[in-house]
Amino acid sequence: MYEEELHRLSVKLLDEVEYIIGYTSGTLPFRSRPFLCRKKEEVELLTFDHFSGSNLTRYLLSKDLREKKVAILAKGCDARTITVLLREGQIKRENVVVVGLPCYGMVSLRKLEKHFGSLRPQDFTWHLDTFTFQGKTQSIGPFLENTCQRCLYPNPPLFDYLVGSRVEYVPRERWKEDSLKRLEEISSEKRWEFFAQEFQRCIRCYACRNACPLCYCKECFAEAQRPYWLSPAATRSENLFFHAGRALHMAGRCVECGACERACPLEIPIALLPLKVEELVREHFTFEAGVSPDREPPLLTYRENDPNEFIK
Amino acid sequence: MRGLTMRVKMISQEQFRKRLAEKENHLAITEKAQDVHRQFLPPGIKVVKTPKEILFPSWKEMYRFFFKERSWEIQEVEEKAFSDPTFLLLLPCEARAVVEVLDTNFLREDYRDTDYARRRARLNLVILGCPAQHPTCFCHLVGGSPVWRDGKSAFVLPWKEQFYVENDEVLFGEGDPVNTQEKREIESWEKALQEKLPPPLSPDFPEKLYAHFEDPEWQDIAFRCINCGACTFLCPTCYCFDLTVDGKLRGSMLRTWDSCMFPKFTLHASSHNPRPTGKERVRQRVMHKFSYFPIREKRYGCVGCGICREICPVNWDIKEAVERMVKRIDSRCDIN
Amino acid sequence: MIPAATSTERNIYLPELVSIEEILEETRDIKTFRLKRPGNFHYRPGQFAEVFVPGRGEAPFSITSSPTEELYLEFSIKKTGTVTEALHRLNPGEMVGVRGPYGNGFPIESLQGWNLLFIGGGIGLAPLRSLINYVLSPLYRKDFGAVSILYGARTPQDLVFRWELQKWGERTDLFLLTTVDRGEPSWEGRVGLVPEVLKGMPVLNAQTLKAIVCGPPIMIKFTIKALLEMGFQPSNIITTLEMRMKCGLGKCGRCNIGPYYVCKDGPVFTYEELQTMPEEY
Amino acid sequence: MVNEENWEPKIVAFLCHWCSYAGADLAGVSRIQYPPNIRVIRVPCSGAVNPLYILKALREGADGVLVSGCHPGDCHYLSGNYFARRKFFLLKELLRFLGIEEERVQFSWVSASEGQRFSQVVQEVVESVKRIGPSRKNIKEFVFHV
Repeated sequence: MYEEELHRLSVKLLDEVEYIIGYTSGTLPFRSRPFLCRKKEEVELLTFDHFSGSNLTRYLLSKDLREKKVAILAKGCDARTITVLLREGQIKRENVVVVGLPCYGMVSLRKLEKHFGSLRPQDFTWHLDTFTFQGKTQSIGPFLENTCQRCLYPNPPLFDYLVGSRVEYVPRERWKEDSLKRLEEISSEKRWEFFAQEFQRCIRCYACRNACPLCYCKECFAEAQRPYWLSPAATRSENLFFHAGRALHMAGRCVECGACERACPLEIPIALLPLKVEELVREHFTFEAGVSPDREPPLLTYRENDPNEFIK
Repeated sequence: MRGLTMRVKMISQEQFRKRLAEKENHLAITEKAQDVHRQFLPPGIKVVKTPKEILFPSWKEMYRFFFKERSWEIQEVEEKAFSDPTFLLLLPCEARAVVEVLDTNFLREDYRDTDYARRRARLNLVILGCPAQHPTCFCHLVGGSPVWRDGKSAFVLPWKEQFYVENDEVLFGEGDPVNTQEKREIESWEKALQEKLPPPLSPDFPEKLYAHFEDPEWQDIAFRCINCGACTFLCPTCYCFDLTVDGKLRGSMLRTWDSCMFPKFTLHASSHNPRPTGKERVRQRVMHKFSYFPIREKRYGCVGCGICREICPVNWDIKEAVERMVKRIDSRCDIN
Repeated sequence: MIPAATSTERNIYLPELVSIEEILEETRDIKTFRLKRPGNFHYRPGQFAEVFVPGRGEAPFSITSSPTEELYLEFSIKKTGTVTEALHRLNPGEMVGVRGPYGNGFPIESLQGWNLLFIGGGIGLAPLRSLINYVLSPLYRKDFGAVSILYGARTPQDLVFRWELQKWGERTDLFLLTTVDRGEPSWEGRVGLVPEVLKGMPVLNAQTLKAIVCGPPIMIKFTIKALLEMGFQPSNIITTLEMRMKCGLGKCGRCNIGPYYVCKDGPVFTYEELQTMPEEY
Repeated sequence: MVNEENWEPKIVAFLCHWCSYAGADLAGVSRIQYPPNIRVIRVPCSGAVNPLYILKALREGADGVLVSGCHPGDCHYLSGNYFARRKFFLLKELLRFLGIEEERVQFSWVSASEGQRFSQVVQEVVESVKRIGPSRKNIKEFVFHV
C-alpha cells in the first residue's frame, strides 16, 4: 500500500535523518519484516502490506539508534506507542520523524490458511480493505488479527507526515468482531479451562515481551534473581504468573497493537490479558494509552469515586 | 549403510494408517512431519512442536532438597511411570538433530545425562522420508538430505502408492518383501534426488567463518533480531539449559531450557557481560551452529529444518545470514 | 541401541552435602571456607567445583587449597551475587553441596623443571594459592625451579591470605613481593600497579621462566602485555579465565569462547591458545 | 495431597502498619477471637503491596490472600490507599477474567480502632476460602511434601 508515495517521501527524508525504520518483504511467503533503510538506493525495498505486523517502535530504543535522528513508519497503534514512550521519557521527540500509515488492519495468515488451505502469495491481490482470490473479491474483515478487528485508532494520532488517505471508519464498529467480548460472555469455569490449556503450551521464550516496545525493563521480573519471583520452568502456574504480571505492567500503557500475539511462535492468544486490562482502564479510569501525550497515566493518579465496592 | 541383514518391506497405505491408528497412544509426531505427510496419517496422533518435548523437556527436576531435623537432605526424584510416547514419527532432518547433535551433547562418555539417556533409550525414532525438499528447508546445505537415516531407527518412504519400510519389527507388522529390482529403483531414485539438491557448504566453511568473527556484516545481520528465545527453544538441535534452584526450605534444582539469545545467559556476577548486545548473541548462535560445533564435532550444529525461519516473529533467517557470510568470505575481503 | 541409563548410574548434577568446618574472614567481602572433603574427590590445582547452597543456588569456585591437604577443601569467596551472599551468611557446621572437580587445572607436567613466576591480583590469588602450596609442598618442591610470587591488591585491607603471605615471606627458597594500588600510612610495603611493579622486578631471565597470571581481566591484559615486552613466550604465559558457568560439564553451552568450553577445555589456558580465540571474554 | 475434612486454609494477610496491623493488634489485646489461619505480613502502606506479591503468594501455595489498609482518607501517607485501590481493582478483575475464584484474593479497609471489625473480616475471609477449597489453579507444579 502507498508504495510510490512512501518511496518519494523516504528519498526526501534521507536528507534529514540517518535511517528510516520500515518494513521490507520477507524471505518466506506472506511475511514482511523490519528493515533499516540507510541509503537512497535501498528506498525501493521499503514496503507496507497486510503482513507488516511487528511494532517497529522497539528499534527506537536500541543502543545505536537511540541518539540518532531516525524516521519511522508507524501504523495507528505504533504511533500511539511512540506517544507512550515519549511520555515515559524513553525517546526524544526531536530525534524521531514519524511517518504515519493509515492502517486497514493486519491479516492473520493462520485464519487465511484455516479458510483456504495452503496458499501461494501469487494467488492473492491485496487492496486497502479487500482482497481478490481466484477471481473473487472479498473483505479482509473476517481474516484480520484479533486486535485489528477491535481497533479504535486506524489513523495515527501522532505523525509528522501522513502517507495515503485516512481510514474513514472505526474497525471495531465495522467488523463487530471482539474476541475479548466473546470470552467475557462464557462462564468463568470455561474461561479457566481455556486459559489453563493455552498457558500450558507456553514455553516462556519471551517473544511476546521482546516484541513489545513498552517492555524495556533492564531486568524483567520474570528473570530476576533478587527478588526471585518465579522460576524459568514453563509450567502452567509460572506462565500464568508471568503473563498476568506482564499484563498488569501494561496497565494504562498498552496500545492494543497485538504485536505480542503475532510474535508468539505457538499462536497463544496472550494479548487477551493486556487487552482486558486496557479495557478496564478505558472503562473505569476513562483513559486511553498513547492518544494524548499530556493526560496523567491512570496508575499515577486517582479519583475519589474510583471503584470501591469490591473492598470490604 | 544398507547392510544385507537390513530388514526391508513394502506395506500399503491402509496398513500404514491402520497400524498407526492402533498404536495411537504410544505415538507422537512432530508438527513439521505432520505437515509434510498429512494425507497419509490417521487423525488423533499427539503432535509435538519439537523432538525435545520428549527427550529434553522444557523443565525437569534434577533433584530435591529439604531441611529436616536441623540438617539439609538431598533426594533424587523417583521416576514415576513414563506417560510419554515410545514412538516418535519425525522427518530426516529432525532425526539427524537427535542422533548427531542432542546425543553428542547429552550422551558424551565423560558425563552422561541420565535423564536424557533414559528417555532416549525408551524412544524409538520412526523417520518419515521426504518425497521432495520443502521450500522452507535447506537440509542439503548442512550435509543432510530428504532421505537421511541412521541405519538403526525405522525408516519409511512413500513409494508409488505404497510405503518402503526399513528396520521395523514392531510398528507396521508384516509386509511383502522387496525384490532386488525394486530396491535398485528406490536407490537410484534416492541418488537422483540427492544429485538434484543444490551443493552443500564447502567443507572448510567452519574454519573460514571462524576467521570472520570481527566482520562488520554481523551488525546488519543482527539488526532486526529481537533476542527472544523462540528460535532456540523450538530448534531441534539447541540443547542449552539452565540449572536454577527454586524453593527456600524445601525445593528442587530445575534443569530448564535456556537460550544464548537472553542477555543473562553469559552475565557475570561482576555484571560484566562478554555478549552485551544483540549482535554478539546473534553471532554466537550462527557461529555455534556453523563454526564452533563443526570444529569440535566434525558435523554441523544445524540440520536445516527451517523451523526457526518459520516461527521467528521478525522473520530473521539463518539461511540468509549464512549465505551473506559465504558471500563475505568468497569476496576475499580481509577484515582484520 | 543407546544403552539405557541404569538406575545405579550417577546423576551428574547431584552434589554431595558436606559440612563447613571453619570460616576465616579475609577481608570485609572475602571469606575462606574450609569444607570437609567429599568422598573420593581427587583434583589437580587450578580445578574448580560447583558449590550448592540449599535454598539459594549453585555457583562455580576455584579450589584454593592444594590437593596435598587430604582432609578438607578450601574456597575463597568474594561477596558479589545471590549465592555468594548466601554463603557469607552461613556459619561453621552448616551444610553446603559440592559437585566436581571440573576444569583442566594447571598443566603440572609442563611446569616441572621450570622456574615459576606467580602473578596474582586481588581474589585472583585464590586459584594460584592451590598451585603455590602444591609446588611448595615437601613432596613436589624438588620438581620445580625457583619460585617467585608477585601479589597485588587494591588497598592493604584487600590483601587476602595475610598469614600465609607471612609464612611464604619467611621461606628462603621463594621470592615474595606484595604491592597495593593505593597505599596507606600504616603500609610500609610496595605501592604500585602489578604490571608496573612487574617491570621493576630484579632482572628476570624470561627463557627459563613460566608465568601464571590470575586476577581481574584488566590486570591480566596489562600484565600479559608487560610479560611479552619482557621476552616471555606466549606458550609460557598461563592464565585462568572467568566465564559464567552453570553445569561445569561442558553441556549447558554458555561458557564457550569460540569452540572451547571454558569449564571443560579450561579455565586454564596458555596465552598462545588465547590468541587463537575470538576476543569475547 | 490434603484430605478435605480437617483442611485448614493458609491465608497470607498484608496488613498496613498504621491501620490494619494496629487493628489486628487491638483485636489481640482485647482478646477478640478470630481464626488463626492468617499469616500476617506488615507493610508500610497498602500502596506498597505490589500485585506481584499477591501472585507470588498464590504461587507458593497460599490458599487465600487478604490485603488490608486504612480507609480512604485516613492513609498516613495521604494517598497510598487511593493508588493501591486502582492496582487492586485491576488485579481482581484480571484474576476474575482468568477464571480464578473470586475469594482467592480479598481486600478490606480496617482502621486502627476497628479491632472487632478486623476479626469479622478475617472470619469472613477464612470461611469463604474454606468454601472454595484448597488452591489448585495457581500453585507451582513442583511442590512436594516431606
